[in-house]
Amino acid sequence: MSDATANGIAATAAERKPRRDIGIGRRYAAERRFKAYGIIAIAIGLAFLVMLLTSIISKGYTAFWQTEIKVPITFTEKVLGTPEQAVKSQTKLLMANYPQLARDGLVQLLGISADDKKAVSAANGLISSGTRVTLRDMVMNDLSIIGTTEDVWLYASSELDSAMKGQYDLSVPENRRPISDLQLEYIDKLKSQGAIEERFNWGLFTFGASSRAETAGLGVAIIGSFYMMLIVLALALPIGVAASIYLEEFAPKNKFTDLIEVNINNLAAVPSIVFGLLGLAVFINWFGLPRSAPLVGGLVLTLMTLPTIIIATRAALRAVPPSIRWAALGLGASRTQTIFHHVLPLAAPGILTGTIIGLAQALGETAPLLLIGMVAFVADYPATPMEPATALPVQIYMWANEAERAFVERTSGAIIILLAFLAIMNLTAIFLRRRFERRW
Amino acid sequence: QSNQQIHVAGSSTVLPYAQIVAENFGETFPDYQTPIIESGGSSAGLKQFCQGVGPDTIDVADASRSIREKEIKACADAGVTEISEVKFGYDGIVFASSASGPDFKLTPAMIFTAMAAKVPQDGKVVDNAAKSWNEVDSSLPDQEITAFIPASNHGTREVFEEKVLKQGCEDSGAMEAFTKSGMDKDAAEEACMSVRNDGSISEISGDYTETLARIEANQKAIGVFGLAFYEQNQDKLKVATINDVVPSADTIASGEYPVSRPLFFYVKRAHLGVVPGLSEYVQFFLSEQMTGEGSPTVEYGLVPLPADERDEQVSNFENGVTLGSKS
Amino acid sequence: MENIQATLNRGPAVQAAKPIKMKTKDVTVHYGAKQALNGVTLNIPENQVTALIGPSGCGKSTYLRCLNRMNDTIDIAKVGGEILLDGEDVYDPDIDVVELRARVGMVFQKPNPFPKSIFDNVAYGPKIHGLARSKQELDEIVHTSLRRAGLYKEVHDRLDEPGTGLSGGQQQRLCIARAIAVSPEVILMDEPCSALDPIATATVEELIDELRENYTIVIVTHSMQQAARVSQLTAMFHLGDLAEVGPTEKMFSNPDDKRTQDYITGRFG
Amino acid sequence: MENIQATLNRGPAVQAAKPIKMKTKDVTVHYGAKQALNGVTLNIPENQVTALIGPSGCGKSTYLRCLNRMNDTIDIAKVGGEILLDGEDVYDPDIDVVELRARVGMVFQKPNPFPKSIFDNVAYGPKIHGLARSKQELDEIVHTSLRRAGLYKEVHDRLDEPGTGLSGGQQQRLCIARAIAVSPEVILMDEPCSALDPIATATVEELIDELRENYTIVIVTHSMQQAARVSQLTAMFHLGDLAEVGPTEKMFSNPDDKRTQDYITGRFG
Amino acid sequence: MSTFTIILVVLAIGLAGAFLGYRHSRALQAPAGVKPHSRPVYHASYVASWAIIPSLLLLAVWLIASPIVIESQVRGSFPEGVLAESQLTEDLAYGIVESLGNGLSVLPDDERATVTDEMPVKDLAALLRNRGLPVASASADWMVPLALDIDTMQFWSRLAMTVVVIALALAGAYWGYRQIAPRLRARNKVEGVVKGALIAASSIAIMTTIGIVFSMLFETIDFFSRISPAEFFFGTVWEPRFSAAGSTGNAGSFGFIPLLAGTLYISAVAMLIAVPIGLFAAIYMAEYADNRTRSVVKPLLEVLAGIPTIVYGFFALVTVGPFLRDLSAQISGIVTGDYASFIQAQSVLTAGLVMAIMLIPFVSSLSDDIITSVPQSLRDGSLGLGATRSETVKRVILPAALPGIVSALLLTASRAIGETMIVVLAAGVAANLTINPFDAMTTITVKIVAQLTGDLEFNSPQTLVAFALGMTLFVITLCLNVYALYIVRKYKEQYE
Ligand SMILES: Nc1ncnc2c1ncn2[C@@H]1O[C@H](COP(=O)(O)OP(=O)(O)OP(=O)(O)O)[C@@H](O)[C@H]1O
Ligand SMILES: Nc1ncnc2c1ncn2[C@@H]1O[C@H](COP(=O)(O)OP(=O)(O)OP(=O)(O)O)[C@@H](O)[C@H]1O
Ligand SMILES: [Mg+2]
Ligand SMILES: [Mg+2]
Repeated sequence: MSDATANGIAATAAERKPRRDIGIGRRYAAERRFKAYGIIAIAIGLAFLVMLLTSIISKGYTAFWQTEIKVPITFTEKVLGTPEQAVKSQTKLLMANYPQLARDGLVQLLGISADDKKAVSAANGLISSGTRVTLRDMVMNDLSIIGTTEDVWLYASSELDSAMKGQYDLSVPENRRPISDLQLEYIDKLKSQGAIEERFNWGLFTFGASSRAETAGLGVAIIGSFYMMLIVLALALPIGVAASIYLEEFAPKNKFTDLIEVNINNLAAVPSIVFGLLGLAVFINWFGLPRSAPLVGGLVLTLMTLPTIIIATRAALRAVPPSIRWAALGLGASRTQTIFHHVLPLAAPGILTGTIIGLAQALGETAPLLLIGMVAFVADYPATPMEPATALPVQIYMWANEAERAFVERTSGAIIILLAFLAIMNLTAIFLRRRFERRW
Repeated sequence: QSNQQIHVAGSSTVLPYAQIVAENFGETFPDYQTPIIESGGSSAGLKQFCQGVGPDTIDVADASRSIREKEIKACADAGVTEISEVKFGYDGIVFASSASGPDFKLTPAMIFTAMAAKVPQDGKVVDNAAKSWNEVDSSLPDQEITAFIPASNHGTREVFEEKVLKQGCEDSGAMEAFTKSGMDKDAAEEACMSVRNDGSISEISGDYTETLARIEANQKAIGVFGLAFYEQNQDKLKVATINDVVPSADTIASGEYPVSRPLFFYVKRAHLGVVPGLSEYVQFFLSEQMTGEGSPTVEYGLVPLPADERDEQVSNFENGVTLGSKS
Repeated sequence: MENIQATLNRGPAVQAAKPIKMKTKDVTVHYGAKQALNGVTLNIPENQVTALIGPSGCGKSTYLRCLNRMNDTIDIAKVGGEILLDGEDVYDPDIDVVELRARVGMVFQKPNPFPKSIFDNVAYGPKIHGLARSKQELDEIVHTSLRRAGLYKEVHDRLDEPGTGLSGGQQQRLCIARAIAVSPEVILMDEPCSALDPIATATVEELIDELRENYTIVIVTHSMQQAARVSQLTAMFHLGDLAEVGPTEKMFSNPDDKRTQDYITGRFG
Repeated sequence: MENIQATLNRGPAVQAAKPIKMKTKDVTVHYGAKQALNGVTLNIPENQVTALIGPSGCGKSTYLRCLNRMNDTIDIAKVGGEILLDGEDVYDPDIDVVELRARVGMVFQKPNPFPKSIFDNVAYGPKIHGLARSKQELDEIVHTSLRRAGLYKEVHDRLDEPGTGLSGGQQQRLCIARAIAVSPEVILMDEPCSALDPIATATVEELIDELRENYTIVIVTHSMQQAARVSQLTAMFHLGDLAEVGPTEKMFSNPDDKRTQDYITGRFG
Repeated sequence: MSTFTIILVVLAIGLAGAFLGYRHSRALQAPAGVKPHSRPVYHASYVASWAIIPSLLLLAVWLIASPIVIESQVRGSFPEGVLAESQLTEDLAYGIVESLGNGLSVLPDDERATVTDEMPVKDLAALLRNRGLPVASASADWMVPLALDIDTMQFWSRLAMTVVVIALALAGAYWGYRQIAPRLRARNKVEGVVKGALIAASSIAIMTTIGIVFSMLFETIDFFSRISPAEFFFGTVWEPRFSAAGSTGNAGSFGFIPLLAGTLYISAVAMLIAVPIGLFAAIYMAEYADNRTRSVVKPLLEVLAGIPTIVYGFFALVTVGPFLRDLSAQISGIVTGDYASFIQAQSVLTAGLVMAIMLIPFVSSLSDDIITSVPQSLRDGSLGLGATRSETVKRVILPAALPGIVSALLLTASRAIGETMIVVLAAGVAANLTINPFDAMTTITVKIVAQLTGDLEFNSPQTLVAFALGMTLFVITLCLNVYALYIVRKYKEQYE
C-alpha cells in the first residue's frame, strides 16, 4: 500500500472522480437491523417452542409412572368357590367379590383391625377399584391359584398416586382434599415396608378408556389413530398426487380446471368441524357406514388433508425443470412415462413435506371426529377399522375435561405421546427426503 | 356390528357417570361388550337418537336437560315413537372461587344484583354499575366483580338463569321494579335474565377445566361449577353458600340447596329386545350398586335420586311407560 | 468473407441428389394469436446435415419443434400445413406421437441429462422402447451409443455416477448419446453448442460429422462458422419466413436473398 | 490464423502504457477442498477492455467474481492473495463491499433483468445508492443509461413494461444499462453474448467499444473472434493458472505459451 | 371365499394374464417384420386391466347389491301378522334375523347341521351365546327359518359372486390376451386408463365441495325459514338464548356481523403477527443462515404446527392472557397511576398472538421454499450492482417471490379462519362487536362448534344457525379464493 505508485494512482483516481457518498453507514445499519429481525423472528419461534415443550413435558412426564402397592392376596375358597365348582360354572368365578380379596390383603398388610370400619374404608381408598379385573384374570388363567396366597402388585388408586407425586396441596384442611391424614399415615407405613413403588406405566399405552385414571390408557386411541393414519396415507397420498399430476401435467387451462383449483384452495379454508358434518351426512347417514369407526374417521380426515397435499405436491411438480420433461418427451417417452419415470421422483421430497404437514394436521384433529361419534368412551380394542375406536387427540380432549387431578398429568402425558408420534413421522420424512435428495 | 353393542351418545355432563356405569357393566356382564359412550352434547345426542330406528342408529341418548316437545315430534316423524325417559340423578351447580380468597355467602338476589345487565335504581332502570361485591351487599368481601358463567349453549345456563337470576330478580324486587317501569311481563323476565356485558362477566362454552384454569389465572374471580368437579378440586376451590346452605349431595337431594338440574337418559324402546344387553344396561344404571348411596357415580359427584324415586324410575321403565303415555 | 470460405473449403463436399427424408409444406405455427411461422416449405435430405440459421426469434426453434411434434407440449401452439416423414403425415391423427419422437430424436440447447446415472441416462430410451431383450444387449447399446458420442473413453469407468456431475460439454455429448441410443432416423439439435467452450464444441461438431453417415440431422445454430463447418444444406429464416435455402457452400458464397446476405455479412461470431 | 488476423486489424489500436486500474497478486480461490485458482497475478489497465479466455472450468468466472467480491456470496469459496482497486485492497476488512460493487459493476452470462418495469430495472441501482436527488434526476440517469446501452430508441415508449418481456439481446443491453446507471469505474462481464444471436452480439460489442472510453472493462468470452474484436489485453487461463497474458494482437498472432497456441489454433467459434 | 380372497384371486389372474401377455408380446416382437406399437409391458398391463378392472367393478356392485336383494327377499317372506304381535318394526325384525343369519355362518359345521327350520329360537340363541354372540331377546321362533334362508342365500350369493367374478376376470384376461397384436395401441389404452384415474382423483375435490354443501344445505334452508336472512346477515347482536322453555319464547338474536367481524379481526391480528415473524424467519433461513442452521431450525419450527391446538389454547388461557393483563396493569399504573388493566385476559390480542405462534411455521416453511427457489441470477444481479443483502431481499427477491408467498399466505389465512380451540380459550365466546383489540371477541367457527355440540334443542334455530354459519363462511372463503386466483393470475401475466 505504501508504495508511491499505488498512492499515485489513488490520487489520480480521486482527482478524476470524487468518491460518491452512497449512504453506506445508513444502509449498513438497515442491513444489520434486517438481519437482527430475522434472528429475532427465529428466536421468538424457538422460544415459544421451548416454552410449550417444557410446560408439556414438566406437567406430563409423571404420567409415565404409576404407583403400585405390593399386597399379599389370599385367594380364599370362601370368596371364589372351589376349583371344582369353577370348572362347572364360571359364573360364580366371574362375579366373585375380588375387591374384597384386595381389601383383606391390604388390611392385613397394614395391620389394622378388620372391624374398624373407618380404617378399612380409608385403606380401601388406597387401591384402585380396577383390581377386580386384574385379580379375576389371574384366577381365570390359573385355577390352581385358588387357596394360595401370593404377593401381587396392585395399582394404587389415583388419589394415592397423585398424592405420591405431590399433586395435592396437603396444607389445606383434611376435608378439602381427596386424601385423608389417616391415608397419608398408611402411605408412610407402606413406604417403610417397601410395599409401595412407582413403576413404569405400561398401562398408559395398553389400556383402553376407563373412568379410573389409574387404569385409563391410550391403547384404543393409539390403534384408532394408527388405523386412521393408515387410511389417510393410503387414500390421501395417492389421490392427492394423482389429482396434482392431472392438474399440473394434463389438465387444459380452462374454466373446469380453474373450478377445481379454486375448490381445492377453498377446501383448505373449511373449518375442520364442517368435514365432520360432511362425514355424518354422507358416510354415516347416506352410505350407512358405522358410527365411531376409524374407517369413517379416516375418510373424513382424508378429505380434510387432501387440499394440503395437493397444494404442496403441485408446487413440487411445478419446481421440476421443464427441460427434464422435454428430454424425456424428445426421446419418445409418453407423457405418462415422463411423469412417472422422471418428474415424480424429482418431486418426491416436496411431496413428502406436504404429506407430513397434512398427516400431522390430521393426527391432531378432534373437531370433525366429534360429529361422527369418535369422541367417545371406548373400552374394547377394535379388531377392524369398522369397529368403534377413538383417537389420540380425542383422548387428550376427553382427559382434559376430566375433573380428577390424575387426569391432568395424563393429558400432558398423552400430548407427549402424540408429539412423539409426530416426531417419528417427521423424522421418517426427513430421512426419506435425504435419501431422495442424496441419490443425485 | 353395531346392533351387537350398546351405543350411547349425548351430553358431556352425563358422560362421566355413563362412563363409570358402562365400565362396570362391561366388567360385571362379561357376555356383553362394554357400551360405547359418545360425548358431543345433548343436542347432537338427541339428534342422532331421533335419526330413526334400526341397527345403524344409537340406542340411548344422554341429556342434561329434558327432551323438548319439538324434539319428540321430530323423533316420531322419523319413527322413534316409544321413548323411555329415565332420570337418574342431579347435577349440583355451585359457585366457587379461589381457595386462597375470601368466603362468599351468596343469595340469588346478590348474584342478580351483581350480574344483571340492568338494575332498578330509585325507580329507574339503569345499567348495572356495581364494581365490587361489597357494593352489592355489605356482608360480601370488597372484591372486584369478575365471574365465569356457562355460555348459552350450555344446559347449566338455563338453570342459572331460571333458578338464580330469575329467582334473585324476584327476591330483590327488581322484577316488580321492571314491570313498574313500563315493561311487560316478557320484557321484564328477559331483563331479569340478561347478564351484563361490560367484561366483568365472561361466558365459558367449554368445560369446567377451563373455568378452573381461568380462576387460577385470575384469583379474584368466581365461577360456576358442577358439584362433582368442585369436589375433585376442593384444594383449589372454595365453594360459596347460597342462602347459607353449603352445597353437597345431601343438601341438594333434600332440596335445601336450590341450584341443581336433573340428569336424564332416553332409551329407544324399540331397540330393547334387539340390542343384546340394553335393558340390562338400563337396569344396571338404576341399580343401588351404580347410582345409589356410596356408589362410584355418587363418589364421583352425582347427586343421587332418593331411593323411592329411583324405584319409581325403575318401575316406569319396566312397565314400559313412554314419553307419550306418561302425560 | 475469407474466413467463411476457408471453413467451407475444409467442409465435406456436398453430394448431389440425396433422397428426401422429411418434407414440410406451408408449415404455419401460431402461438395464441401470434403467428410465429408463416408457411415454411422445406425438404430435408437424408443423411445430410441441414443447418437452420437466422436472427433470434425468427422461428428456427419453432420450426424444429414441429418436426417431431414437440410443439404439442405447448398448449397455445397451433400447427398448420403438412409435414411428411418418409411420406407419412406426422400430424395425422393416426400417427402415434411417441413413436414419431422415437424416430425423430431431439437434443436441446442446454444439456439436460436426467438426474440418474450415466448408464441409466443412455439406457432410458432403449428401455422404454423395449429395444433390448437382455441386460447384455442393453449394455451393448449403451456402450455403443456412448462410444459413438465420443464420450465412452471419458466415462467408461464411472457409468454409475450421476450424469449431472459431468462437465457441460460432456453432458451435451451424453444427451446426444441418449438420443442416438434409440436409433432414431432423424436427429434435431437446437443450438447444441451454445453452452460449450470451443474444445467441447469441436468434439460435438466432429461427432455430428460422423453421425451424418447414418442419421439425418437438422441443426439450429447461431454460429455462421458452425453452419459452414458441419452442414451441407443451409436454411435461412427471417421473421417467420424461410428467406432462402440452398447448399451451404452457395449460401455462404453467393446468397440470392438480400436478407441472407445482410445477415451473414454482418459481424458474426 | 488469417481470419483472426483480419479481425485484429479491424480492432482499435492498442494504446501503450495505460494506468493500471486493478492489480491482482497471487490470487487463489478454494471451493471447499478444491482449488479453482492457483495464484493469478494480473494487472488490469484503465479504460481498456481486458478479455479472459480459456477452456471451460479453467477459472475465468471465478477470477472475475473475485474482482468485486461476488465470491463472498458462495459460502464455500475462500479467496487468498491481494486484489487492489486503485491501490486499495478490496479484501481489506475496512473496505465496504457494497461500495466496492457499486464501483465495480457486473453483467452476467444469462441476462437477468429483475421482474420489474424497464424503468425500475435501471433505476434500481441509483435508487439504492441514493444517486438521484429528485425524480427528474432519476429520469435523467435512466434515460442516459438506456441511451448509452443503445436500448433507448427501442424501448423509450414502453419504459413501464416488464423488463422480462424484452428479447434476449435487449435484456442483456438492459442489464448493461442497469450496470452503468450506478456509474461504476469497472464493469465485469461474464460471457455477456453467449445467449445472443449475431446481430444482438454485434450491438453489444459496439456498445463495449464505446463504453471503453469511460470505463474499465473485463470480459470473459468463449469466442476468440469476440476477444479479438473487442479487447486490447487478453489473458489466457488454463486449469486455474494464468497461462499467458499480453496485448490481444500479440496473443493471437504470436502466443508465447504452448497452451495458448493450442487453444487458439484449435477449431474455434 | 372371503371378499379379500376373491380380490387376491382376481389380482393373481391379472398378474398371470400380464405374464402371459408379456410372453406373447415378446414373441410377437421377434420377427423383425412389423415393429410392434407398444412394449411388452404395456401389453401385459393391458391384459391385466381387462382382467382386473371389470371384475373388481362387478365385485363392488355385487357386494352393494346382494344385501339389498336378500333383504327385500326375506322381508317379502315375513309371515303375516307376526310383526303386529311383537313390538318390532320391520327394520328391527330384519336386523335381528340378519344377525341370527350372520351368527349361523359362525357356527362350526356340526352345530350348524343341527339347526333346522323347526328349532326354537331359544336353542339357537344358546348355541350362539356359547360362541360369544349375544342374541336379542326379542327374537322369535318364526325368525329361525328366515335366518336359515338368509344364511343359504348369502352362501349362494357368495358362491355365485365368487364364480362370476373370477370367470369375468378370466374372460377379461382372455379377451385382452386375444387382442394382443403388433399394431395394438396398448400403451395408449393403458395410459387412457391411468388418465381416467387421474381425472377421477381430481374430481374428488369437487365432490367434496358438493358433499359439504349438501350436508349443510337443508338445515340452512330450515334455519332461514325461521329467521329472516336480513336479520341474520345484517344483525349486529349475537345472543341466541339457551331455549324457549318457560320464558318468553324468544330464540334470541342471530346477528352475523359480530362473528364475521371477530373472525376477520382475530385472523387479521394473527396474520399481522405471524406474517412478519414467519417471513423474517424465512428470509433469514433462506438468505442468511448456513445450511446446517437451516436444516435444524426449519423442522424445529415445523413442530409448532403439529402441537395440538388445545395445548395452545391452554397456553393462552393460563400464561399469555394473564401476562398481557398484568402487563397492561403495570403500564397503566406507570402512565396514569391507576393499576387497572386495559387488556382483558381474554382478548383479540391474546388469541391473535397465540394463533400466530401456531401459524409461524406455515409462513416460514412455505415462504422459505419459495424464496430459495428464486433464481440465483436475480440475487447476483442485485448484489453485483452494489445492493446490500437486505436491499436485494426487499426490492428484488420478495417481489419475485410474491405470487408464491401470496398462495402460502392464503393457506395460512385459511388455517387462521378455521381455527377453533385457540379462540375459545384465548378470546372467549362473547360475540362482541368492537374495534378494541384488548376486548374479547369470537369467531364464526367457535360458534359453529358451540351451537352444534351444546345442550340446545336440535331442531331449534339455535342449533340450525351452525349450518347457516358454516354455509356462509364457505361462500365467503370461496369468494375470497376466486378473487385471490384472479389477482395471482393478473400478477403472473404481468411478470412472466
Ligand atoms: N411458448 C411460446 N409462447 C408464445 N410465443 C412463443 C413461444 N415460443 C416462441 N414464441 C415466439 O415465437 C417466435 C419464434 O420463436 P423461436 O423460439 O422459434 O425463435 P428462434 O428462432 O428459435 O430464436 P432463438 O434464436 O432466440 O432461439 C418468437 O417471436 C417467440 O417470441
Ligand atoms: N460454487 C462452486 N462450488 C464448487 N465449485 C465451483 C463453484 N463454482 C465453480 N466451481 C469450480 O471451480 C472451477 C472453475 O470454475 P469457473 O466457473 O470459474 O470456470 P469458468 O472458466 O468460468 O468456466 P465456464 O467457461 O464453463 O464458465 C470449476 O472446476 C468449477 O467446477
Ligand atoms: Mg431457439
Ligand atoms: Mg464461467
